[in-house]
Amino acid sequence: MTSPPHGSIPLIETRGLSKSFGGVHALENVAVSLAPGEVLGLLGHNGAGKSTLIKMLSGAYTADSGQILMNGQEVRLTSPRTAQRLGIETIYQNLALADNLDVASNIFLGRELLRGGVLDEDSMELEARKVLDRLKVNLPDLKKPVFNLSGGQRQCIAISRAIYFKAKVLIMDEPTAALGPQETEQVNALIRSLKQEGVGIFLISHDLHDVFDLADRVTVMKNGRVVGSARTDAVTQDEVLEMIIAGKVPGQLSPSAAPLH
Amino acid sequence: MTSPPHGSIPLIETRGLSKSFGGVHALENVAVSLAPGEVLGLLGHNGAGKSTLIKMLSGAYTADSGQILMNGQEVRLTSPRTAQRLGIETIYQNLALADNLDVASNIFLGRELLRGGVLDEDSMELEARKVLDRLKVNLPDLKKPVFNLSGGQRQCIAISRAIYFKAKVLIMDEPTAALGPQETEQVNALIRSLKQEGVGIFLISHDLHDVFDLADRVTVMKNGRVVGSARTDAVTQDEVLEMIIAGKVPGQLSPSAAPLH
Amino acid sequence: QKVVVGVSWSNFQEERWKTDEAAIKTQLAKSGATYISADAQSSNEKQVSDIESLITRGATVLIVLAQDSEAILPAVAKAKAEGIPVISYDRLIEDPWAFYISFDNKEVGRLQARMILSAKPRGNYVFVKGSPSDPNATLLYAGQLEVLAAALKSGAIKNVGNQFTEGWQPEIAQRNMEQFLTANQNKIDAVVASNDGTAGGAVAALASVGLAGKVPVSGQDADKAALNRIALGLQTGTVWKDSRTLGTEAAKIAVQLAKGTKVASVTGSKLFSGGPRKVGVSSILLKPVVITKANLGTLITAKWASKAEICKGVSGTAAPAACR
Amino acid sequence: MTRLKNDSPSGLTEPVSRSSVLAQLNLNGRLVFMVLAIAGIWLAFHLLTQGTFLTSRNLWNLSVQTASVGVMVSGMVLIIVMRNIDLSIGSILGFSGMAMAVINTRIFPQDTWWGAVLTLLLGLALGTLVGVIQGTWVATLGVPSFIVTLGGLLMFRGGAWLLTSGQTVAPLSESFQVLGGGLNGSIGGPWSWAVGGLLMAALLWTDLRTYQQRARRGLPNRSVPVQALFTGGSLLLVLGFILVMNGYADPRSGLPRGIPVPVLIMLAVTALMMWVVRATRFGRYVFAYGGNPEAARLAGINTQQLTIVVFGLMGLLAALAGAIQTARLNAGTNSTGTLAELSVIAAAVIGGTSLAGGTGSIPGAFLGAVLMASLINGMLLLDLPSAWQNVVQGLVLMLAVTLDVVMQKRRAK
Amino acid sequence: MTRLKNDSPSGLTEPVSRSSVLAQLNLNGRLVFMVLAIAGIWLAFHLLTQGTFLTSRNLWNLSVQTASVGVMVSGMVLIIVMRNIDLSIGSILGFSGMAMAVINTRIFPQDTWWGAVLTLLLGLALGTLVGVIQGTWVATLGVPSFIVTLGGLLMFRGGAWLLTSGQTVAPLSESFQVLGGGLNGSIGGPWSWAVGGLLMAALLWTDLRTYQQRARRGLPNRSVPVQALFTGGSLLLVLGFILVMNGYADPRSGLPRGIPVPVLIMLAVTALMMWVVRATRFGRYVFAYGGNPEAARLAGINTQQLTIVVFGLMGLLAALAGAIQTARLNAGTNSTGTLAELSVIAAAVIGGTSLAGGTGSIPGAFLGAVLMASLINGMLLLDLPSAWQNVVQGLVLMLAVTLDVVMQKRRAK
Ligand SMILES: Nc1ncnc2c1ncn2[C@@H]1O[C@H](COP(=O)(O)OP(=O)(O)OP(=O)(O)O)[C@@H](O)[C@H]1O
Ligand SMILES: Nc1ncnc2c1ncn2[C@@H]1O[C@H](COP(=O)(O)OP(=O)(O)OP(=O)(O)O)[C@@H](O)[C@H]1O
Ligand SMILES: O[C@@H]1[C@@H](O)[C@H](O)OC[C@H]1O
Ligand SMILES: [Mg+2]
Ligand SMILES: [Mg+2]
Repeated sequence: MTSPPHGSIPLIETRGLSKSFGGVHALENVAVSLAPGEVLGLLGHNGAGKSTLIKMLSGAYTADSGQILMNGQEVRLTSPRTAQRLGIETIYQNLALADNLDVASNIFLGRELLRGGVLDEDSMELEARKVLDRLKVNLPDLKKPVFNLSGGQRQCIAISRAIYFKAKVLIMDEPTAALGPQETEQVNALIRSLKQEGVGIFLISHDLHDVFDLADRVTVMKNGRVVGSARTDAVTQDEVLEMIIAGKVPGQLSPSAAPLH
Repeated sequence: MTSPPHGSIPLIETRGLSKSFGGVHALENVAVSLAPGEVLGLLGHNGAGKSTLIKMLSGAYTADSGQILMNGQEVRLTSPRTAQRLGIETIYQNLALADNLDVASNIFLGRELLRGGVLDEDSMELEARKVLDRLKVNLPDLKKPVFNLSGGQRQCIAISRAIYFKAKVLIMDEPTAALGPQETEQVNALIRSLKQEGVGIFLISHDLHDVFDLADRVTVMKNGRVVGSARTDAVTQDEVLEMIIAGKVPGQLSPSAAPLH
Repeated sequence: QKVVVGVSWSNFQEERWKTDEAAIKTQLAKSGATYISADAQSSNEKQVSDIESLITRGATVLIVLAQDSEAILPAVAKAKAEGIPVISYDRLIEDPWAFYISFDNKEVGRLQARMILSAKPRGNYVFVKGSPSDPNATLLYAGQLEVLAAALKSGAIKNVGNQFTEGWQPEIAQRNMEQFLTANQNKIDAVVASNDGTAGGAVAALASVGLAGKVPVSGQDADKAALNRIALGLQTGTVWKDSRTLGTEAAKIAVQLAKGTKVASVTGSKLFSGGPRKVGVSSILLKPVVITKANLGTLITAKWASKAEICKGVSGTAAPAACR
Repeated sequence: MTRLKNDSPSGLTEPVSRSSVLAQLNLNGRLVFMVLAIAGIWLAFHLLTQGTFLTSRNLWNLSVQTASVGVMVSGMVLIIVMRNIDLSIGSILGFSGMAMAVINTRIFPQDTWWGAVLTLLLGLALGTLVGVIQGTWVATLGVPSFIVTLGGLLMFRGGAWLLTSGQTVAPLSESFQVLGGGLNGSIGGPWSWAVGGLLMAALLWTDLRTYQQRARRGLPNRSVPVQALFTGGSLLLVLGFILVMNGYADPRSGLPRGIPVPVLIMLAVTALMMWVVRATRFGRYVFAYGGNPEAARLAGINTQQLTIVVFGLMGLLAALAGAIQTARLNAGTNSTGTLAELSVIAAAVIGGTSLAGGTGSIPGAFLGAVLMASLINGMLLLDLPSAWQNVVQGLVLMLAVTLDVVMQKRRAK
Repeated sequence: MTRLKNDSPSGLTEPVSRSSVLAQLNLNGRLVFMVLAIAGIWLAFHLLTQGTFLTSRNLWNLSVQTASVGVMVSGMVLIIVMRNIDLSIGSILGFSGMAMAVINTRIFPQDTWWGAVLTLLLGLALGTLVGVIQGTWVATLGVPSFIVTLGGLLMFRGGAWLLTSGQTVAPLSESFQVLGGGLNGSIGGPWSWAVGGLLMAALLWTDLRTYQQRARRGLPNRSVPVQALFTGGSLLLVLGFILVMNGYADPRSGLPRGIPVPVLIMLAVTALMMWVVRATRFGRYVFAYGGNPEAARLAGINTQQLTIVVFGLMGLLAALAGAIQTARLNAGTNSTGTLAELSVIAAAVIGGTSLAGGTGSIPGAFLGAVLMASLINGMLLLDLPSAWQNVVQGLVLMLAVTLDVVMQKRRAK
């Protein structure tokens, strides 16, 4: 299996992670790793276990067994708060917004700006504008509850939430699924610039084109297991597609025995 | 503006539809039309009003002003039930599943199969299997509530709901946003075969590539207004992209004065 | 055969019932009978279940403090079918099967009214009635009006307000009294309160406009807090139903009935047919006693309450004899 | 269950083989737990009361004591599942009970069976009407049901008083009293056996037919011994029930009393409502609405009508409970049914109905009613002072539900 | 507002110019409506009572009658916003009130101010403790709060009785009675003016500062005349309030009574809670949790702790109401606070708190409490029979909320 650049300790790494839900094995013995400044594309069919995996990295779920290491040290991500403190930011697939709160409140939820111990609404509103403008998203009113916003508008808020706070590891679960072409391009640009800054990024996406454009490596999952990993500059989209669909590394090699690179 | 093949009356058509939400003009004076067997791609930035438009066609919202015609006759779509009766099926962007019900119950919701006046669970389960198998989706248990399913799995259920019942007009609001490559291909194949059967399809998607692949025409919206329409075999993806971003028909032509074709 | 006395209480919210219970228990212990009980918490429905369960537990005689004298009849019929004698305690049950022992509730109402009428023969009267769902509240009010009828008719007194007190709750009586006072610009000359709890609420309302002690207030039960108010001059008086006598007598009769005595042959029993349906029942009616400042000492001698309890905070020349 | 390895993507073309007998029984964990909790409570009381609790006589009483709440609770489950609440049921019970008492004693002069029937029908119509009005208010105007039914609570409680200026109305006609399960209010030994026999036959037939049908269609079934265990269990339950009900004799004749009429009504209502929830569109829609009201509407369901029907049904059941209570007391009183809403909502919640909507179970709620009634019944037998009864009742309630919740979490893992 | 035409995609870099004065006032429609509804009810009662309702004296009484529910309702808003319910508050009120009566009369022998303070503190500590225990149970074990607090309702009502075996405890010390707003329970004219003056100064200063700060940062502001109208209005409200409170004289001295202590407490609690909701993280988290519990957890909020704190706060407020009630009645009784939970929940819901969670308003709930208390107060002045009071109260409640809901739907269009 491919690993991040030799010698360097991975920014974050999992070993033998397993998780089942009342009989359904959502994850079995999953090992992935991510280096600083690396973008790792996580691919797989629907229900493969991608979201379950990243929820374990973000502290939303705890694993049944297995380890998570940051910079070579085992960490216990018992709650989303712990993960945030360690610099792991996550954009969840279901967005996880508080529908009754307005845009700014959602962006700063859990990490509100204060002024003399008291919520600084004005600063939050101003800062929210800035980060939303970066995504070029059209939003009529920042003071309304996010409940009625369009799918793409909501997604932009979830993205803003995660990028506002400087992360070491950024987890993006299908961040552009609902975005228009222009908005998607903004997010892709953002990913590139964060990568430059040394942020490690897990990118879950079904858009192979985008993934090949942005990711250094891809890891493919099927039925809760890792099928294999590959550097994007060393495989073709079709080969990866075959991994996703057939659940086999092309060339009939067994995934663990013979890594692609 | 382009219209469906000459002479024939459109399957469904809107005239001057407008809708605002407490001050926000989500739609202004929108006219679109669709012929039998036609796939119309609806494009536009996030918050452009695409979902609002189709919710009016599906009876979920009522318009502030404007008309909807089916086969040249004005219809009053006052409730989703009315629309369904007229043969309009919809896949909503937010999927609209009852989280506490199982897969089969969701697929048949509102149109349960009966046997002697009583729910025929067995038949529904069998039929649900069939239609899900068509989408090649991986689902561990049809008897569990859909609450915990993955994003893509949920989307497949919403799609199955709409395609099980033979529609005249099928409205698909970003149907493949959460789907993996294989599942997406299945849905695309399905669209092609429904088109063959003469179903008219509204397809909202941000994937220009797919839209050009499937749609006969595209209509672009911006800020609640129609920017313009075009036949996909007569424009390039870049031209359409410009329409989406700039909100103008390429060549500085005003949208209403000079249709692309 | 062992005597098991099942007592069905309607509720325990007013403090008197604990005294009744203690008296019954003591007497039963003397006669070597067993005491079992249930509390219906002011619910008719629960009282029927309670009686069923008392029978199940082997009660050989029942003492019933009826929440509702009509709604209790099916339970009495059940007991009768099982051959279990019933004593209607404090509140009348109109069924010849039941032996009635009580302080007449209507009489209590009359005493309350007389007490107030003699203190204030003319003026504006208000009535702080009991719980609308407690039939005794209606009986008490009927007794009160009976006494006041003439004065009302002659115009010497005026009924300027009467309100039920949901659940006999003092805080509700207080609020209602405040509104009586406001509606009549404090021109209220007398308060006929149906028991001591509600009297407490009324006095609190009077106190906040500086009228406590200036307007007569009646009561019932001789609650300790009320006796103290009487000593302090804040309440005119209360109707004392020595529930110890009532309890003791009831317990004695219960044992007799359980041993096979017929209701009609209980010593001292008279036929009573003054109920609304005029059904004749064997009965013993005890005399309620009106307690005012003048005879507070009776209660100390009777060991109903201690001098310390009654006279707490009482001093000066206005102090009643009992506290000197 | 392990991950499926067959080729069909949905993994469902082959029947799933279930491994353990328990899994095959496919019993609802919550129901099993509740039955165990009730069994535990019964046993504890039996020991503490030196053998009084588990006698035919006491169980017979217990069943009658459960009837009023038991009749209403299934309606409340539907109300709550639909994200509503009905605070007015205690008052509707009282109001319609009072109305029936008045009708029965003042309008129909003689004791006739048709007088009783008409009284009942008028009372039920009244309750239904009140429910429908409240439901319409909620559904068409969008006013929170809490407010509408709180208004109802106040109005109909006042109404119950006003009907007779607070006076108790009694006695009712002998025929009407039958509804209350009093001395003449049970169906006797032979009829009880008839009912029991019929029920057992029906159970056997349904189970067999379902088994065969699923087998014919290639759908997964329980294995034969497990199915036999299951069917056998339910038959035994019915048998035991009839035996207990017939074990309590009428003191006058010495003959078995048999099933009390209110209990028969409660069981019929519960069975019917279970069927409605499981087998009809209406039941399905109630749950769909609770899971996602918007999805239900978008699926073409007439959600307003649904709300109205559910409130109407609740009103009907409240009136039915009113008839039972009034007949049982043999009197219409203005306080009948006070706070009944709390007991009913509590029974529903104990039985697993979530106030957030979308989840609820009729048999669970029924068991919740039995649990509460058992607690009260048992503590009465123990002669605890009532203040202590409150304390104990509060504690046991909390502990029972806590245990259940904790066990369920375990099971989910 | 029309669609924005500027270039910034979020459309927000330029301040939005608001057109109408009404829009600029940016008042919460629901609050305005409730104020109007209350004004209407007040006026109607004033006419019906031939000028008694709107007298200083009656409004003073009304304010004291509102205090107990008014103190608790803000806590209930937070509870309900967090998708919970607290049925135990009436019992906690009664239990802690009884405990304070016992402590005050039996432990501190003389009438000392520190005895009263200690009594109060011990009582509040007791209420808080009870609340925290219930909250912990709900938060850590995941048992529905309906069940836990129903258990609490039963247990603490039993507890209130057991403390003195049902005996009423009275009288309390003079210093403690101050809390009840009786003869010595208000702060008098000069102090009332002092409080009023301070409040007005604070209002003026906050409004000015906010205006300046927003202007400096280029954020949209109300236009100067509109802001003046707004600020002027609130100053007048305070002024009017003080005038009314000082308009009712002490019968002994003839001097103005001024603000009653329980009312001062209620207003302080309400203001504090409004501030908590608007300006603190805690308040924000309560609403975030209500909107989406999972999102709140994923945002790193300690949701368990949040739940515990909210229940603790509710317990504290219930005990505070217990102190007020006990002091006001000058007696601890075992029935104090019975059914208070219903009034409090009703006030919250009337004030726009949704039982589904996520929505609620402290000032709305406060107005809800005022509305309910006004209804009862006015009907008592009319000396309506209590059954009719129930009916009218139910009707007005339904109608007021219905009107509100209908108006809000209109406004949304
Ligand atoms: N909380 C849960 N309880 C039960 N089953 C779950 C739960 N969460 C996920 N699953 C199941 O685990 C499997 C993996 O789900 P997951 O959401 O990780 O898939 P995914 O790879 O993210 O799919 P998608 O591409 O559709 O988002 C699915 O079969 C799903 O139904
Ligand atoms: N119910 C509503 N109340 C208020 N505003 C609404 C409502 N529904 C939509 N809007 C607003 O109307 C505009 C159009 O929304 P719509 O959902 O139609 O956009 P869309 O084109 O589908 O966007 P996307 O591509 O992100 O799905 C947006 O600005 C949105 O915030
Ligand atoms: O003694 C009184 C009793 O007769 C009445 O029924 O309830 C209240 C008591 O105070
Ligand atoms: Mg996923
Ligand atoms: Mg959309």
